[in-house]
Amino acid sequence: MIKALFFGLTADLIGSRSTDLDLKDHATPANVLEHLVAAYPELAPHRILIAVNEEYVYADTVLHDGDELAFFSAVSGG
Amino acid sequence: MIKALFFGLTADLIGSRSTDLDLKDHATPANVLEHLVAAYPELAPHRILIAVNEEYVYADTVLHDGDELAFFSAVSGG
Amino acid sequence: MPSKDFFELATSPIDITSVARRVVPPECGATVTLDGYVRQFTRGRETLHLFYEAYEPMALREMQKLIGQAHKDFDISNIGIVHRLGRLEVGETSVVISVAAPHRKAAFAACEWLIRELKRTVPIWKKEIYADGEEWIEGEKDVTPI
Amino acid sequence: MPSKDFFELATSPIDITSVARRVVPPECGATVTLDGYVRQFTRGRETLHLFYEAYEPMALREMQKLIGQAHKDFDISNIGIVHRLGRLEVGETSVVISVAAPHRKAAFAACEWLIRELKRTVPIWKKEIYADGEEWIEGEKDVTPI
Repeated sequence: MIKALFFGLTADLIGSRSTDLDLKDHATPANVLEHLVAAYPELAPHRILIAVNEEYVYADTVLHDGDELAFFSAVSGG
Repeated sequence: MIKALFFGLTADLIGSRSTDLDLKDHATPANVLEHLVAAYPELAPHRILIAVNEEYVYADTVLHDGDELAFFSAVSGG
Repeated sequence: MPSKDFFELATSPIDITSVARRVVPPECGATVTLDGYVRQFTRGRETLHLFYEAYEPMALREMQKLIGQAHKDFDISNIGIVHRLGRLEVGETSVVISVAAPHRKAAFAACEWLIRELKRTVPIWKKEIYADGEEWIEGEKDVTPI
Repeated sequence: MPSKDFFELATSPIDITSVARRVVPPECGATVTLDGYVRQFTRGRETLHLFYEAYEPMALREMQKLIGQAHKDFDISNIGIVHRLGRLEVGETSVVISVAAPHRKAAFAACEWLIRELKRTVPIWKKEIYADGEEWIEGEKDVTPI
């Protein structure tokens, strides 16, 4: 099981701030994002950044049980 | 008659903050400084900047009656 | 000398002076500070207020990484970064970055680098609230994982 | 929009925040601030306190000239310069220069230029008072009359 977090725009578009996911072996953030975009097509036009365990990762990183996955739009602090 | 002002180090070395001078025609700050250094040899090792009427000038600028002349060491504000 | 670096997320108003003063080591004579604040007008549209949200633990980690990298790349003494979260009114300070260094030039360069990188990498998002709606602002830049 | 530039000589403590805030125009989002302060140690020698003296009317003219030149050379909105005079204790702020600009880059460049030129041209002198004596500091640079 892994936890997926959403922030800002992604949280608003998905209507949730987190969800628990049961994933197949070798699942990647890209797989999860594909499902999310299918379920919430409003995400499609946005560039979505990905973090695992509070670190930026490439979309094809393999996920492990217990990981904290996060999806969010390009940051705009400052 | 012109007024000469001294600041900081120059005021301390001369022991005065200002003096009134009667100058010959065509006198320049260089002439005045020459007299000052002769009278106060402690000035000799220091780089002395010159202003007339609150503007930096070259040492050979011709002085005019009523001018405010100032001598001071290289500035160190900030 | 113990490091005086710090990085914080704040939910109450930020005082620029106190940030600038906390980075001061006794042998440095100058601090460069960047402060960002809520603009009243953006592209001609009036902002009523702003709302900042963060992925807080990751934001703090990314701020700490920026500080570590800045110490490698610039000859500086101390860095302080404070970013405000939650609702901000027009004119309030959203971010302060202060850098103290033995020589000014490095402080200017490091401060400029830090704000650029903070805007690119630290997971904080800004929502603009206008008279006629609101909008999450999306950054322009991508982040390449290390 | 009226200019919010200002240049002052102060004999009481300077608050960095209030200087940084006074230069803010409603359409700019960032201010860069340089602040200088009294170092405890200079080349290993301990300073007890400092004393700053100015040729006041000329110092204000030179500050005004720097502001005029900065507006010609950099795309900036407002500039504030405040220099303290008289006796300053260790840690007190001697000078604050704040620059607001539509784009950060110009604010950083202008602020760095302003402090460099202020130290070279504005007739203010610093006396360091040590445990075992005192010394007027002489600047390193010359000024070429225009």
